[in-house]
Amino acid sequence: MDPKVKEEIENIIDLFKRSNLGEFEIEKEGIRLRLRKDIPAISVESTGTAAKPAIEKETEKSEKTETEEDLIPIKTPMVGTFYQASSPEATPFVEEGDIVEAEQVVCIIEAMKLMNEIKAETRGRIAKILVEDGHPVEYGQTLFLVKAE
Amino acid sequence: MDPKVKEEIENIIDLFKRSNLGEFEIEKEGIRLRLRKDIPAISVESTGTAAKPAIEKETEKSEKTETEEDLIPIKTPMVGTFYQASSPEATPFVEEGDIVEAEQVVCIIEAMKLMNEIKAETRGRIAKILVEDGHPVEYGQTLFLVKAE
Amino acid sequence: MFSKILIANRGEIALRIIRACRELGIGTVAIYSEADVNSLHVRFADESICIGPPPSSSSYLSIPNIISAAEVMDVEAIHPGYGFLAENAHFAEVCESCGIRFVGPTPENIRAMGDKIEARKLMKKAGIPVIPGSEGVVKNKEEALSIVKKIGYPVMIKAAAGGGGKGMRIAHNDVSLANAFLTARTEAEASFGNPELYIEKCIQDPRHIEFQILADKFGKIIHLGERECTIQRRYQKLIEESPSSAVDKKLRKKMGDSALRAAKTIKYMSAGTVEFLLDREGHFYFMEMNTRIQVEHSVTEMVTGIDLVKEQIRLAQGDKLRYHQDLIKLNGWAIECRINAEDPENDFLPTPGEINICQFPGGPGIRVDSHIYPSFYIQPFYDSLLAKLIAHGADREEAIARMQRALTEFEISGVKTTIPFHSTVLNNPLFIRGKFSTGFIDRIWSVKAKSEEA
Amino acid sequence: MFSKILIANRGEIALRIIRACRELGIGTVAIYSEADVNSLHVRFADESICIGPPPSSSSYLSIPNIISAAEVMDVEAIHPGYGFLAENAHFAEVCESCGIRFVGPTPENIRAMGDKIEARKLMKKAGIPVIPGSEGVVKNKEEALSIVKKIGYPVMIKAAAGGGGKGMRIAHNDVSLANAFLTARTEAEASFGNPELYIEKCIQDPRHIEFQILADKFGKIIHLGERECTIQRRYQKLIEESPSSAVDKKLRKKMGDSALRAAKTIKYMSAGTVEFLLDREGHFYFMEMNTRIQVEHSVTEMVTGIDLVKEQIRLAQGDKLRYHQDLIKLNGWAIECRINAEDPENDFLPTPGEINICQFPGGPGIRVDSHIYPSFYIQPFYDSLLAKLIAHGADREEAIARMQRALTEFEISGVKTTIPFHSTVLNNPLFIRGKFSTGFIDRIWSVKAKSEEA
Repeated sequence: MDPKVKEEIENIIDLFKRSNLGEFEIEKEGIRLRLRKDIPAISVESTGTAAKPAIEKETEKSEKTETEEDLIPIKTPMVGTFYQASSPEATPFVEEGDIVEAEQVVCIIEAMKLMNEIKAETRGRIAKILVEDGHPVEYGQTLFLVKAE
Repeated sequence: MDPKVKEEIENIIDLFKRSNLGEFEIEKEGIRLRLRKDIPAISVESTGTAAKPAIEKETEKSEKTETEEDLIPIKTPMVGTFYQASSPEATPFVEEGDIVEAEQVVCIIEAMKLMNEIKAETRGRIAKILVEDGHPVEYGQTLFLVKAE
Repeated sequence: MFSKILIANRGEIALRIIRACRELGIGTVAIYSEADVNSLHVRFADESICIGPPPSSSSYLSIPNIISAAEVMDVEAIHPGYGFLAENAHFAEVCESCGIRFVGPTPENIRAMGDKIEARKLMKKAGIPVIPGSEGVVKNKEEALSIVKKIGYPVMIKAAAGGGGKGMRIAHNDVSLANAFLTARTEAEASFGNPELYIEKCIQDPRHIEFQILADKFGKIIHLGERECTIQRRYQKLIEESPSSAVDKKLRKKMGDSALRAAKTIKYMSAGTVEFLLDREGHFYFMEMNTRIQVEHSVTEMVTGIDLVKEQIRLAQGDKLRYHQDLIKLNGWAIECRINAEDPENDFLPTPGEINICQFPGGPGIRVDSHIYPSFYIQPFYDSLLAKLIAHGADREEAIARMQRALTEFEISGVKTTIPFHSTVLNNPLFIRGKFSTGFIDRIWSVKAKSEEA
Repeated sequence: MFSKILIANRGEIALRIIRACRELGIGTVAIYSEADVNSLHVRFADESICIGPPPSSSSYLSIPNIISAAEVMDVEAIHPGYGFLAENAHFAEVCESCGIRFVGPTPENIRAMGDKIEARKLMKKAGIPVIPGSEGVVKNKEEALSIVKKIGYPVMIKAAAGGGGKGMRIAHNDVSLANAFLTARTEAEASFGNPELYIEKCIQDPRHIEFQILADKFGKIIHLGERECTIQRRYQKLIEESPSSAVDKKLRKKMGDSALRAAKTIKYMSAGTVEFLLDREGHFYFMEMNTRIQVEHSVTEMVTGIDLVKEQIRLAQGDKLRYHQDLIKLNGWAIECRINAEDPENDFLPTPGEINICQFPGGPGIRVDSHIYPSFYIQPFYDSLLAKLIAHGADREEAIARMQRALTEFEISGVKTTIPFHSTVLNNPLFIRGKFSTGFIDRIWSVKAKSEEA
């Protein structure tokens, strides 16, 4: 994007932020910008009562870097407990820096006493392990970030 | 953004903030600006329960024309009943088209059995009488529009 | 006291249970589908965990995901709310086998009342009046025809596994009976995976009267008076009250005793509801027992002052029931309107979408149970209940006046809701005089629709 | 029944009165200053009329404008609410002389209780215990000193025309007495246009207990039990309850009888409140009688089920009182928190400005009386009450649990409010145990402020 245009948009957003407006729309030279403030009840700066999710939402942070670095997430398809190895004594399935092949088991999710193997979908290098061994995970949570090779 | 344009937008937002408007849209020289305030509880399209002011708010309509034609309003400083004449048989103090002088009585507002004379503040021609004889008026309601002469 | 409970539900009932837990000092875990990440039940719970994608079948109905969530979050009990898994005996069993308390009745209780044909037989044996009809499953339309010869038209064909009006058809003659029988069977099979049907005589102009039950595991059992749920549309309750203008003290005693007997017959434990039909002559008939907390429990709370969800949790803990039948009194009158995201002018079609303005009524005697807020997005995946608006007054007249007043204050914009529909009903002279039966809405609302077309 | 009433007030109480009128089928006229054009009381009234510019003196206190409004809008009665003209005997007289019913007591009732010195004399004569002190007006500090010689320090200097803590000063010794006497006089003169003062002994660690009265014009009079308003800050009530944990059945009977005698002595008619101080030994003393509906009337409504504003209107119409003393029962426990636009961390300074988010709590036992909504602008011209949050439970424990829970759900953003303050108090062990006196807040809150500075 033209840096001048970008700056202009930033200015407008800033203006809007400082205003009491709920909605804002502007069209100029082929660019239409629409801003809206709301979703008050679930705003981030909400007071003490807000739920503190028990499970760290590392996904949010990581998914930003991911886009920048072309990282592919491996997510859990079920709720359960994350294990890096098949037993406490065993060596982990994978560690950061390892190359994994498609269909290779990367971890286990225990759900209702059953051990479910989670597999990589494509070949790549484990860039980041996002959950600690033995920690609970929720549906859809990102477990690993993989850099395609 | 052109600082002049930015200033203009800021002015408009400020204007809008201080106004009673809920929504605002303007298009000018390729720029379209749309503003909205979230004053939900008092939106105009509110359902049947909304208060129907007993007293016709002719002010609203009229004040627009006023700006266009440089009309000066004569407002009532009190709540009461509007009378165009000193008694039912008497001729009205003023009629549309009449020239009034500063300090000339233009009507009577009856409040608590007292007859209060309302006077013009400046010389001018009565462009419009906005309230019907014998009708109630609320505080600040515009009674006459006067065109300065 | 439990230290932590998982709430296996969403919407207003999840919030209702969280409120009860907070007041009892019990920690809460909310579960949610990906569609509900911004829900109030997630916000107000102490902890929360995503358990699946938007469709209920993979989230709020997924027993493995819910049990896993309960295990990783280390809860002592699961409250199922209503709908979803609330009356799933298998789920209650899985909970118990995993060492998690199910806040509700025993799996046996659920099974006993879940099969409507078996429940009907049990009740009949216990001396509780049931609607005249087939002894058990009606296998084919020939058998149906022979039963109708005995009991006469009109008749109601119902699903053995039924509930919520599904697999239910009315028949007025032999021709419609044959058709109705087949469609009911198809619907029952599709809805419940069980095509079994039975037949009951249609009660003319009945009223729907149900009794709230509380029972502990020591065999102590009481009822908290009746609720009237006669204002329905296609078997969906829309307005509920407590007490009922059709029930006097003597009838309350009689029906209450039958409700207690029904619950005792199956050794019921927890909060539950025994539903009856009441005919024009004051005869009543057992219809079914709901083995869960119901949407309309709130009107009973208003008139008895008893928090049913808290009691349900206490009973699940194994506490003794704290109330005695002769100390239960109904104070005043309560009415509930279910505010749904449905368009009453368009055959009550659901209206998913984003809520813009959302302004609740307030003042004396008004209670709102709702999970919505400005900019809340109504998902198309789940039911359309947005809010329960409850009015409590010293008598029915005051409760109606308060409800009328509160409906005028309640503003929801962005989607159509049933608020205008409720205003119409609450101002209907027959409703105000308490003169109605279950056909009331179909009658007044279709007339209204027609007169507006004209 | 009246057909139309003008509500000479604003904010939550205007809305409260509109709600009562709607439920009674009475038309309503809202008055408003130019600053209040977007208020809910204007919106929810059937009709509305602007009566002046923002300052109260030219609008809500302007008798000519209000009476004119009542005349042009053709109303039969005026409800004054609380504050503004509610206890202005002259206004009540003007109403009557214009043929407009004043919804409240007679001008004589207002006058009799408006002069605190005369009221105290009357009560003493009627055998109601009053706080030891001066017989009448204390003319100068020499006279003050001679009175204190008899009754002993500490003493309270009060304004004859007083109310709301204005013109009130405490003195612990001769030096502070001299100063306090002069500042109290200046303040009394400035606030009420009447510099007259009297002196009472300070009751140590008292509780503020008041009785709600209802009386018809035929001389029938009852009380609806007590309210405890001990949780105050600088004589401003912040939290009220009914019943009181300091009052048992026997004391309720004794104080109730005194309250009835106080009202009977002046032939009181309408709703009113007799305020007492209760000392540590269980002795109680008449303080004053408020001849209006009070902010905290709602807690009495919750436990009695009686709508006080409706009754007040019925009594103003000349109806007979519909209740009997022995049928009045207090069901459960109710607590009210006044949510003000004040910064509790900054000496409770008012915080006018625009509200952004405004999310009310709900669920069982919760009532909200409020005139605010998202984007509501809090005007600097009027008082800072934003909402009354009321919790009702089966007992005090449940009422407290509900209030704690509701406070966590109540969200107001854009301006600071007293919500966090109330959460602190509701979780204070002494408050929970019911162990407090009128000095409670000054003690716990200043300690809190200091510990946070450290």
